[in-house]
Amino acid sequence: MDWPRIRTDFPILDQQVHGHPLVYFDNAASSQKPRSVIEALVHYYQCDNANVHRGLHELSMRATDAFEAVRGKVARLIGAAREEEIVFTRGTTESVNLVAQIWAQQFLKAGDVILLTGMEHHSNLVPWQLAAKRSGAVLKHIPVLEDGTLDLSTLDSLMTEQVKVFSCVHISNSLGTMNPVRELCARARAVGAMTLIDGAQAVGHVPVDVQAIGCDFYAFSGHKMCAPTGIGALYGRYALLESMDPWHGGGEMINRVTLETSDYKAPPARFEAGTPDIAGVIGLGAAIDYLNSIGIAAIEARCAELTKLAYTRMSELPGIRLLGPESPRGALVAFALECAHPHDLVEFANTQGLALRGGHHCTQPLMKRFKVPGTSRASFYFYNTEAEVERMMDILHQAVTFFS
Amino acid sequence: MDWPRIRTDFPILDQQVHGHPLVYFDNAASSQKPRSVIEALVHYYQCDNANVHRGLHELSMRATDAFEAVRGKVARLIGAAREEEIVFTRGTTESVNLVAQIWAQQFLKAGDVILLTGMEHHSNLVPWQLAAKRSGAVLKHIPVLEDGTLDLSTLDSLMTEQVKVFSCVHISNSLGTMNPVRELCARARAVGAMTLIDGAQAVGHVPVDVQAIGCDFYAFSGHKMCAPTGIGALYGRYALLESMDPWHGGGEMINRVTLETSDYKAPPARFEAGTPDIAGVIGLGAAIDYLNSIGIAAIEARCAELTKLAYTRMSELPGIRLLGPESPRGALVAFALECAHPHDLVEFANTQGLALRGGHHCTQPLMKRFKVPGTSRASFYFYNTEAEVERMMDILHQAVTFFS
Amino acid sequence: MALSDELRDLYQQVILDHSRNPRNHGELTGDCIHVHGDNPTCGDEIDMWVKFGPEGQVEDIKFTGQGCAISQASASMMTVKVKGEGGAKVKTMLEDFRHIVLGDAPLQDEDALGELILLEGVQKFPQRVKCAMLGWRALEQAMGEAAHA
Amino acid sequence: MALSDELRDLYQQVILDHSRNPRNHGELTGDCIHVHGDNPTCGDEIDMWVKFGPEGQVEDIKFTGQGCAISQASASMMTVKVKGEGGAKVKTMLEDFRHIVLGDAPLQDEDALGELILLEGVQKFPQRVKCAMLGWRALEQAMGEAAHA
Ligand SMILES: Cc1ncc(COP(=O)(O)O)c(C=O)c1O
Ligand SMILES: Cc1ncc(COP(=O)(O)O)c(C=O)c1O
Repeated sequence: MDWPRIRTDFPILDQQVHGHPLVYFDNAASSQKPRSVIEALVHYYQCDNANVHRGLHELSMRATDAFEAVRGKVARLIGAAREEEIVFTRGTTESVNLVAQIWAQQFLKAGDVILLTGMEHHSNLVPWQLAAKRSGAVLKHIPVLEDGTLDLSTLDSLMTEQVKVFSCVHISNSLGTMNPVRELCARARAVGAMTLIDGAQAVGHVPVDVQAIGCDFYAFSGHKMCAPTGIGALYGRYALLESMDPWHGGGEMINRVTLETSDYKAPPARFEAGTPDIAGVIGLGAAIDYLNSIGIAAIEARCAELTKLAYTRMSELPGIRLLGPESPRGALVAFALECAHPHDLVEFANTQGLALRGGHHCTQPLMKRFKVPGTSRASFYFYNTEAEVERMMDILHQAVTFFS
Repeated sequence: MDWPRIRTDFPILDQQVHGHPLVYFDNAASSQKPRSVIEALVHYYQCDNANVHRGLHELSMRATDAFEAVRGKVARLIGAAREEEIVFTRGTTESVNLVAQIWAQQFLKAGDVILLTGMEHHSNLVPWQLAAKRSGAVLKHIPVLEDGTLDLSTLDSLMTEQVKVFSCVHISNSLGTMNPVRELCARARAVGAMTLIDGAQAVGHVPVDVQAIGCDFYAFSGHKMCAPTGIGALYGRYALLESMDPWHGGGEMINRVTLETSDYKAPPARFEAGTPDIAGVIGLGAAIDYLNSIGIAAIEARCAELTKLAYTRMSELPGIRLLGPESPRGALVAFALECAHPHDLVEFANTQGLALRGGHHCTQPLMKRFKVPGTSRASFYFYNTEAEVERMMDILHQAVTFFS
Repeated sequence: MALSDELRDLYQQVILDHSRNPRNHGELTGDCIHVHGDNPTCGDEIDMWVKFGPEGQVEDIKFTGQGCAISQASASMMTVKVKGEGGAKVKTMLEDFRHIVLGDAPLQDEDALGELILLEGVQKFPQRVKCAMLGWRALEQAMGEAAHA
Repeated sequence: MALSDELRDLYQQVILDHSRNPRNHGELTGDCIHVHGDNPTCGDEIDMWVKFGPEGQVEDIKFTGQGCAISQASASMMTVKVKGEGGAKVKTMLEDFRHIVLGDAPLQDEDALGELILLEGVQKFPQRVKCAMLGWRALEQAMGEAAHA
């Protein structure tokens, strides 16, 4: 694979920040966009823009065709059985909330157990806290071991018949941990629980096959996989989607409407009220085409290479503590320096052109678990380079000198 | 105002459809985008893209600053008292649903009345049907007179102390009717009702001042006012927003999170869980700048001119029925032809390069009220021209000949 | 300003004629099956009355409705062709008509459909397929109800 | 690869020294006011104990906490300067310190703040203002509670 050429597909990377070449290692927060995705947006707005689904005129038909074609692309990317299992949303957060509102409202009762893990992103924790409050269900959490993996020895006692929802993150954005989602979903299915996987860090990074995982729902965001901001998807097994009440009311999700009452379309339309983010969906399609042109397996291998290099080199730094298992891990390394608080370090790095993220990474309970106020995180994508990792090491060494 | 030059700001308009110059008269469904908005998106993705709010690095700070600056622009555009009264949403539909879910769930009781009108878009009807079902509240509707205006003589009997919610459309997308929202909100306030105005067809088309209107909430979509798809806003009086429970759980809407419970940020953050549509918001800001550079009053006058011409010329067509009041009216003319069903007419027009919309326009009850299966609609924006109106007239005359 | 060929194909004179003067228009009374069909997103509606014979043949058929030229003409042309035909033949016609508007397979019995073949212009207008099928779907429903009666 | 001047301004040696060796670190016991402050999005936390005199003067003050160098150094430097000062003067210092980090107004009493002026480097890093203010907001809260006690 010609990675240096691929890197040139990303115009944003070619810039100076504070007089230094930008090193963008905040990919787990949001990825950059290749030229082909930006061009897809421009093309849409310059040639085809119109509202979808309701129009019989040329632009509307073009927009509708381009929009609907993406559903199939998403379905194929994550191994869904049919494209009607893909509901477009703003991203992971909205996807989880849809399920935690609608499914939970219909099927959760007081005393039921919602089983999560101790490493969930706030977006897969707070919606369930709200659902628990509304339904009277009880939240439980699979604990996290010191090495950043789940304590699976607790499963026998935690995965009981009371568990009606099991949800966990596929790849942790704070630890890099890759959870055994297939095994966990099998255990959850065995007790009759509904399962939802938070794939924000997985789709577009590693091969994902929702049917092999055996989950009922799978949520992800486009902006972390080269697509525009504001678009993502919820995968749902069709039978489950079909069993669910509508979510938002409005145009496009109804069949017949009278002043008093309405009946609703079949999924996915039932859950897509109002004018969707048409350009966002088309951009998501372009991102999928782009990622496929490289190959998800090649992307995964490239990220693993960079991550391994970073992990090894960083572990040599004095006074550093690396969180999460050494391997397998997602494309990120989270760490704490004895001498510097994450915000001081990230500030320091920024003045050298290096974009790191510092803080709780939307996982406050996990920070408490590891007794750190926050961590610093370097996260990679396939367009990053070994030279950038070396540059980061220079900067980290400087920081250690500066703050010690 | 140099309207011909302004028209050249819209690259999409300069194209042939089926061998004829495109005449885009489907603006009420979605407007086109000026070059400056498209360029704002490109600039964002090529220079500044990063996740907002959580980053201390350069790109994240640039993205956050650009994103947050738009809140003030929106606030000024619609006359909000402070920018914290602006919640970014996907559009009108999501804005209405937020209120119909959260406000209604907290404050609506069985037997309360939700008062709407007979001309609401499904997006401002179905969410209230769902809220009524959940709460046991009762839906009532101000009837629509034959001329397409509201029957205000019914207000004395309808606007009672039982009314807890009053909501109506500012400018009807199906009739063009401009409702007296200020007077209606005053009546609703007098009985202690919460008020929400659906401004999908108003913002960016006529001057809007939420404080002068005196509404509690105001909803609109960016895509109908030159902004990208997938972005819009909900205005809410701050005291009301503050009194409301959170909506979606997730990143950015919380302060402190433990595994068991969380506390929530003040509005607007409370209602903006997860990564927002950053580029969409920035595009919305560019659209507001663009519209302001022309002037909303000038846009309103230009649209009124085009609409008046179209209305006058169309009323001369044999066998035509024009819906809604002659004036004042929004920038659209909806009509029924004796000789042709709307879908036949729109199909015919499309083969001549003319984009009309035909159908129920997401107002099925209103179609029933006027005893039509649907209507055809020509809707205008400031970049349309008199010559395009004349071209439409040619095509309509041909259609009458063809179908009679 | 010539009309496009596709548009002329879609709205052949015969089709426009059927839409303006639908055949078998009205209601049947007595022992017959009544079904209602619609395309909610279009607002097209149809009411259809069918009297089936003992062997399932279509002894009489009438309809009323409102909608676009394609939906009304297609229903009208259908009634002319199915009246008097046996159940098996009508089923084949239904399948063949679907092939006509979708253009997805060769016909089993081209002759049976006669001028209905003119509706193949719909192939170029995929969003009108459901208009052309409205009457046929109603007939299909009526046949289903007859079989279960 | 020179460090930027702005970064050197933000992390002056004095500031780094205070953050590594915070003054007045620890807890007060006995008759005093205890407040807790935090910046939840940063994870910065502070616990502060203040003993006020009968006229509202700060007789003693101590703190513990965790957080970035700016938040801890600012709190440490503050305790040094406010200890022994009267209530009115501390209020002015609080207002002036806010002006220092926001750069939004001239100071009323520059001398009183002494080396705290070094924190004006924060002006270039607006997202760090809340770090610099953490200790001061805790003190403000303690003064409020003392007034209502
Ligand atoms: C009056 C009115 N209300 C609501 C809507 C819904 O807006 P959106 O689809 O952008 O959510 C529209 C447009 O479709 C409209 O015209
Ligand atoms: C693991 C994980 N889950 C959920 C989210 C939330 O995604 P979004 O903010 O795109 O909704 C993120 C990213 O922020 C994440 O990393």
